[in-house]
Amino acid sequence: LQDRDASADASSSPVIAAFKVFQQELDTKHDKHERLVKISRDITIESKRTIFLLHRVTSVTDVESILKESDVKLDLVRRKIAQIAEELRGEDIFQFHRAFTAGIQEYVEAVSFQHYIRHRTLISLEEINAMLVFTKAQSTDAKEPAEEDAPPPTVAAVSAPPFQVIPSDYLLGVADLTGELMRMCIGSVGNGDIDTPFQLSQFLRQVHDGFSYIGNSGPYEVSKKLHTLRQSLAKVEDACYALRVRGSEIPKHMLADVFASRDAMMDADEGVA
Amino acid sequence: LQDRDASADASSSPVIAAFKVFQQELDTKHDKHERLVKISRDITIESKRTIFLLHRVTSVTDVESILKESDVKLDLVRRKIAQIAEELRGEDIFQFHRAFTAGIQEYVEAVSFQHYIRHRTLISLEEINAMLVFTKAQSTDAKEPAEEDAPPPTVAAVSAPPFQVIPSDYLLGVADLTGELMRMCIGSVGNGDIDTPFQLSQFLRQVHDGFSYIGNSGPYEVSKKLHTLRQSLAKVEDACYALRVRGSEIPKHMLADVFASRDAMMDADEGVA
Amino acid sequence: MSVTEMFADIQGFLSADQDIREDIRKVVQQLEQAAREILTLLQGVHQPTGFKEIPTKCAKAREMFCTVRTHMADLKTKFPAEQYYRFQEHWRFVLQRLAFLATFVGYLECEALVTREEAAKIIGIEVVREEGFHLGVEDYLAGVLIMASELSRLAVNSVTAGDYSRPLRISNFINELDSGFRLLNLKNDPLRKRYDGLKYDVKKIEEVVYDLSIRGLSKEADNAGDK
Amino acid sequence: MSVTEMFADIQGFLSADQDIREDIRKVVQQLEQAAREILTLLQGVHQPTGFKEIPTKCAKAREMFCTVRTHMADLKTKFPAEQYYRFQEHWRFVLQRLAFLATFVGYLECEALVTREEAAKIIGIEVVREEGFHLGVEDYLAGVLIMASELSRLAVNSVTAGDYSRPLRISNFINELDSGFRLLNLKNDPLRKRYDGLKYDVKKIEEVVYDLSIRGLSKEADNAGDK
Amino acid sequence: MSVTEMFADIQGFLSADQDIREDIRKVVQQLEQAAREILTLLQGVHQPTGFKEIPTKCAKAREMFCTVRTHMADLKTKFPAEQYYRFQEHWRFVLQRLAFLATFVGYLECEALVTREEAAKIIGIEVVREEGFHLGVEDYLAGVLIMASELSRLAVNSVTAGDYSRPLRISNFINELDSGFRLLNLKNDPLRKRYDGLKYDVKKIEEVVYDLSIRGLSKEADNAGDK
Amino acid sequence: MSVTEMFADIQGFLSADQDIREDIRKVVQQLEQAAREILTLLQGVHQPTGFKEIPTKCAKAREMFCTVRTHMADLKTKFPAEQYYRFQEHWRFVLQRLAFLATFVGYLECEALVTREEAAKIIGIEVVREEGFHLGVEDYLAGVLIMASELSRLAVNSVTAGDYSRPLRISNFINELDSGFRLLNLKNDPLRKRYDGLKYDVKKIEEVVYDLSIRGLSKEADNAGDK
Amino acid sequence: MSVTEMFADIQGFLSADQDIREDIRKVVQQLEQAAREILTLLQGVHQPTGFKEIPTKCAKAREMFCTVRTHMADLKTKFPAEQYYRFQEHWRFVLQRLAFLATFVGYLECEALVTREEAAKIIGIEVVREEGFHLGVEDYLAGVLIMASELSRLAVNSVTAGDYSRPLRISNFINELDSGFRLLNLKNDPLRKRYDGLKYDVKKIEEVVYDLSIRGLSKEADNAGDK
Amino acid sequence: MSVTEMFADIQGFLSADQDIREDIRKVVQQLEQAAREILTLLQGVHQPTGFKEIPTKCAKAREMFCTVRTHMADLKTKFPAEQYYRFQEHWRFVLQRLAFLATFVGYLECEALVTREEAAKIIGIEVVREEGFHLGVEDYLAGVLIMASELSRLAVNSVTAGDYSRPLRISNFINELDSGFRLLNLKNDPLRKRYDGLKYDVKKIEEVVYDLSIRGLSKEADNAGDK
Ligand SMILES: [Mn+2]
Ligand SMILES: [Mn+2]
Repeated sequence: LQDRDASADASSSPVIAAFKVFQQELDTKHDKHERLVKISRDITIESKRTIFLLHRVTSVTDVESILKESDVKLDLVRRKIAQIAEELRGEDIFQFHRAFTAGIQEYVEAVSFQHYIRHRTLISLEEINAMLVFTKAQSTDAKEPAEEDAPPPTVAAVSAPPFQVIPSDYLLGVADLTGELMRMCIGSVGNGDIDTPFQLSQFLRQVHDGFSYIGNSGPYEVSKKLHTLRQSLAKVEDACYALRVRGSEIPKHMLADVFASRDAMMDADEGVA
Repeated sequence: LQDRDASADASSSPVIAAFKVFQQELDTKHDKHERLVKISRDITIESKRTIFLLHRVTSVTDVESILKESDVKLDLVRRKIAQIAEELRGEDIFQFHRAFTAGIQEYVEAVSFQHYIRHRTLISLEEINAMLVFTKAQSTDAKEPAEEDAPPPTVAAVSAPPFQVIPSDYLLGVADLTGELMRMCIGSVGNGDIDTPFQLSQFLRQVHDGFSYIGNSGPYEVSKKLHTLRQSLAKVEDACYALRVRGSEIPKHMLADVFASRDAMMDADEGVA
Repeated sequence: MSVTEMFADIQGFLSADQDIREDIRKVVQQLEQAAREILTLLQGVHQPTGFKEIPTKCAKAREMFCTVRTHMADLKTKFPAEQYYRFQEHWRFVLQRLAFLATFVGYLECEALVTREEAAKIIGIEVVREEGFHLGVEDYLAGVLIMASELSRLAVNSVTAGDYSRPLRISNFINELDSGFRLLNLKNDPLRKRYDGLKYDVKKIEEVVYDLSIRGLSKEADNAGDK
Repeated sequence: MSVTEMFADIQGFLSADQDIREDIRKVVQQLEQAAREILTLLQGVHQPTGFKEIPTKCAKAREMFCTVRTHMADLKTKFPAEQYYRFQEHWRFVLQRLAFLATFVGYLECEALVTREEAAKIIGIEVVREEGFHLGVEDYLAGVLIMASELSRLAVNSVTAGDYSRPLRISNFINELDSGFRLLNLKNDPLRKRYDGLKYDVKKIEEVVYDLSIRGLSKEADNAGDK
Repeated sequence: MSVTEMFADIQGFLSADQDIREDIRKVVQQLEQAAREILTLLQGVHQPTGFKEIPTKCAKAREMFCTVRTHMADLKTKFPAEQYYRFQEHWRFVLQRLAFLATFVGYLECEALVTREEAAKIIGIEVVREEGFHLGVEDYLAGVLIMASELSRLAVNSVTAGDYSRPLRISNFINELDSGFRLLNLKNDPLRKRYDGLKYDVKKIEEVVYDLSIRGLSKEADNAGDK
Repeated sequence: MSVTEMFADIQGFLSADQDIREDIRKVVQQLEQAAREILTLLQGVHQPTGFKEIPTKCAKAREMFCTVRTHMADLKTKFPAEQYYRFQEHWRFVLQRLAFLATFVGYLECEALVTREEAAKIIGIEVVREEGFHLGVEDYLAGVLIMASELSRLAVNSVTAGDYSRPLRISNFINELDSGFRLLNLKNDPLRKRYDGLKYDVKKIEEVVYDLSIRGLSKEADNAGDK
Repeated sequence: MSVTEMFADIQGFLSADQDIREDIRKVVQQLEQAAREILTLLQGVHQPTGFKEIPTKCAKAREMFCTVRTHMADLKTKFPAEQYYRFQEHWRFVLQRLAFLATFVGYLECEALVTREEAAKIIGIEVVREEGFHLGVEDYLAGVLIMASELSRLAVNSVTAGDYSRPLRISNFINELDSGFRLLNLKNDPLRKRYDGLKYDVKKIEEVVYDLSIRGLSKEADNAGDK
Repeated sequence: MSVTEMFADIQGFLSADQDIREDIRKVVQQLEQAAREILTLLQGVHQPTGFKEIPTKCAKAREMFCTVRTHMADLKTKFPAEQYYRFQEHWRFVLQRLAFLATFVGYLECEALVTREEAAKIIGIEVVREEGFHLGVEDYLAGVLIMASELSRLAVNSVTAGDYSRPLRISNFINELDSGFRLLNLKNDPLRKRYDGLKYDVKKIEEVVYDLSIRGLSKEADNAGDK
């Protein structure tokens, strides 16, 4: 039983020595993963807040100021994405992709929502990626509006490597965008905005047709979202339909009246909220 | 809008009158169902306790006293079954079957376990049902050992109608019995009882073959239990196997010794438990 | 009796049970066919042209219930009368459909709730359990709830057909039903779930009445006089 | 203490726990009955005649909340206060219904949002977690959302009853609620799901207001000038 | 034959089978691609501008079905004809989509139901089981039900696009389909589930017709003349 | 052809299909009954007394397979041969059980693997797909794997019955089977899952052999002479 | 308080809750690390050389429990004491591991069952629910059952290490535990499942004792006379 | 760029991705075949006769790893080197099997743990991520755990083959591995689950050593001299 005793003296064993190396490698990887998950969670929260903010465009007159406010918020998000890019410097981004995919999808959702409100078009993957090239100047710029006590990015003065959103994250973010557009449509109806719902329904149909063109040939997560997308579209189409049939009753000369009174009411509301 | 107002005066409406009747019928039925569920739950608990008690036969010498104690407990259970029979007087028993099936299955499990310990055979459905014919005399007899503060059965002096266990409840109870027999087998091995495991394995094989003869031609619940039954059998067969291979090493002259020392140890244990 | 013999006995019982179920299933299929035919007939009332033909269609449906009663008489012979609940699952679905059809015909005829007694008679069965094959309260009520949902559809279609007074009458009737159901202490059973659907029917009909009322069409209906 | 004694002790613990749950379940059933009765009473406000009787019905409902408070007082005695979360699942459903009823009565009375403090008081429980049996934020908000959906129905029915000003007031109120909810950072929990339903209530009410506007009926209401 | 030889033989069988499946999968992918392209084209009819372009789009779709037929001809060569049911699961999904597209094109062209024979011809396969690769009854009906749901969407969108007469025509067509399906004795299979969806389509379209009718828009459509 | 006529036609198709399935189900039930009886007989070999009776039991089982073949002959007449795969799911389960029973009897008789050809013959069907109702590779292999698991049980019970040489023979046989299966490239199908179970059987039997060997019982068996 | 203010307040509540959970998770991770280190230390007792070092290892483990108590003290500060059940799921797993380690150390030291009171003290928490962070009955029992399984392993390894008396003592102890558990009326909960595992531990230890008995090694141990 | 164009672009990307995956799958199948062949060869060591042939079998296996390295070289060309983790799922399973086979061969040759560097070299890949296709820590460790389970089986079979000293050596080795793994802070990942299996291997081997030791066979082995 001598062998056995000897092996119990673990400290000298080459096996234990090897496992100590593994321990370090695994912990390092795990820590990086955890850090990325945290950044991703922050990105998610901040992107969701941006989306909440952007929904206010259906109920205020000064759309521009909301867009500006959302720019500031999205810049903050991009600084967080720069932190991800920094963490991934020299890494295979797919190794940690699971850690940050949720955050990136939510960012795509937010930035494409803002883009739609501003330009009434779908932002492309190229456009999104172009915004994620972090120059030195940009990182300094970005720091200015940081009234919030966000920790200074570890990037400091030196620029982070560019971050590339992969197509499936783009698709998944855009799929979720349709849900927000649906909410925006229903909000507009409530506020007597006639044009937006019709525009939205056409745009949403295009996106829907795009997704059904891709169908189940893409990643599984995308096909899973098709059903929700179809439901969102149906809700928007129903809203437009309702506007049309109700609108058919309105005597032409009253049109102005109606909206004047609506606007007055809305403004009153704003005072409260 | 006159019609509408009139109908609002609900009290005079024939619809409301009809629904008041429904209310009563539904509540009556529901109350009976609840009472049966409660009795069934009591039966389950008391049957489980009987099974726990019966498992002590593997670790004591005075088997008879345990069997007697279990007789008293099972008589109590049968008095509860008499209550069910009373509730079902004049009813279609299948209407409330779901309410008490769990209790009855557990009773079948307990009574067949006791029967096996006493006679080493499988109790038949007829034998079980024969015990559930409640004569006046029996109900009086049954009341004697009621040291426990069980409420006096509503049956009072007059005898309840007989209760019939249906075949599927019998089968399901017997299927669960096999689990108890497996536990008993493992308990016996632990206590150096050589014969019981071998007897049990033969008996369990017969029951298993019986169930596989019925296969999936019976109710769904029965086929669902086949897998567990097979596992129980495998455990018992493994135990017998282990006894055989270990037993092969024992020098014949030591046999007496071994069991003498085991018994001594066991008795000491009993003092504690 | 050996273990093997005991299991053989039980197997015999199980086989007999299977045979009864097989017989029941066959008759139930015929009942389903009959019910589907009555339904197809009555669906016609939702058509714009169907409104005038309601009396004819009801008369026709009444006749078709004869077949139902024949099959029901047949079904009763397939199993011992006192074991109704043992096999209930087999006919429960179709029985609720028939209760729906019976109460629907009755409502179309005289805009009132067909009682359980009447419904049972139309279907050709008893009301009281002790007397054999019967229409249980739950099944009757399930049928009534299916009818309520059909009436919400009828309210919509009667507007299309230009009949503006019917939705108000339906609304009153459904409200009365709703009050009735609220008296019941429904547990988490299937009936409860169906009853939750009634809320949507009530709401839908309220919206129809609203549409008529905001356009002054409900007054128009009043002036035209009660039917 | 011997092992046997210890386990006997432990069995005592386990049994006591089951008894507590049994007791809680009984009181919760009574609470559910009381809640159902208040609901039936308040449902009357959707009837055309019900609009005038709102004050009476509210007064009646207030009285009926006494019973609720009695049962609540009883419920609190059934388990140690610090084990609220241990047994919470038993009363969660009925508590949300009660929060709905309390906020609904409050709205009908003075067309304002009953605060969590007030709602808790009506139900007869605390607001602050530390003081024992309380009305948690999630449960209060769930109740408020059920009320919002009831108000969208009320908007429709008040038009039918000829009250053209109420929908506008409801609309303003619901919009205020919606803004409030937007302030919350709801995760994907049950509350979030319920909140998504609020948007449809908002939309429905807006459509009613729109219908009134294009007919000039909202001005009529203004001129008539209730409130 | 030794055990090893026997298993080597068996591996031969399994490999051959896997190769066939691999081949089938490839062609099916191409079919899916083709189907998706036709779908994308036809979905254009829901756009306000799409209504005028229906004939053009249909003509284009007809052309694109050529590709489908080519792939289908290819698919048939990948496995022995009598093993249709062995591999059916691979193409079942796409076949139902194609049946939908064929019946949808047909409806858009002449507002009538494309028969199974015609649908099979458009897709480039047989109708009769015995003749090989065929369009089974279940798959055809599944396609028809998908189309019904697309038509309910079309009814909504044609109103939005200002076409008030189309919903009435769709409503009649869907009612006819519904009567047809009611002739079938569907078991609890996937088809049955899909058929339950048809009821919602029927109801949805009825509500569209109702909305038009209560606003006098259906008359307007009538006066404008049929289409 | 009108829509109604078309659907009437289709109903014809569906009914015919349902009738076929009903017929198949009946025969399959008889097959299952027959299989269960053979199983009950053969399970007797696990009893201590059963070991001597293996030859008798096998002979008896061979006879009982006559009934199986009769039912199989009957089953073949119930549907067109080329639609084997259309209805396969109905008999797949029993067919695998029969393959198990056939290979088990064969092993008990001469401790060798019954080939697919032999198994098919015992069951009364073909081996080659083209010749009609056949024993597919997958079904045969599934049967073989069930047998392997039964043999691991037999190894245990033969030790209990005092037969120490049988486990060694079973171990060799199972190892041969295991090597055979390792030649196959199984995908993630049901067979793959079953095959994973074989590893446990191999290990179990190795442990039995180990137990015999460490106690010198396997030598004892050797001395007693091979079987 | 305006609606907006109220909702801002509510958001405050919700955020606070998430922060608490985050804090708890962090401390629980540290507890898990500490538990793992104690486990690694105690695993040493299974080594042949480990038997002599049991006292040293136990002393070391006792020291390490200091860290556990520090983290526990920290954990208690993370949430209000009366909300134990609100957050329980976060620490339940590690608490059961700690209960195991505490009872295992205790057994190794004096071969007796550490009571719930003692175990709670070692871990640094209360026994009585009312006094705050406590060791619930279920968690204590789960820990005891893990220990039982560790003891069955210890029985095997003590024979290898040449200690023939320990298995008998373990056997007696485990039997006592088993009798204790039989007193409990366990429902079909996680604990019941764990308890079913105890029977196998009992059986394994009995087999070891049996092995020793038939070789007369247990007497040898008696004569050597430890304990 | 229009929405349609944008989606066409993305579709292009997705197709390219699919093609790469298709290519990878094909090579991976060849790797699996190669791994299965090595496994079949090495399984021979569990046979009683196999023990003497261990060196021969290892030499043979070493040769067969050439094929593995060739396929690996091929696999590397199928996708951009820096996207290893994008496609990892395709080869992960086979890579772990290969790591197992490499460490198993190594253990059989010199009863020591093959390092990650050596294992990677045998398989024909890198260790460091930056250098391309590599053997990640997790995959290496997964392979080691599979080997551990194979060694527990080997311990059993070496007793059967009459080699009583090997189990003790295996026991020491496995204990060392177990200590190593306990150093790792494994999260709830697949590796964790596999590691939980190691406990059973450790226990099994302990029981074999126990069996030898209680029969005095382990001393016998010692006397016979170290291996
Ligand atoms: Mn979103
Ligand atoms: Mn039991």
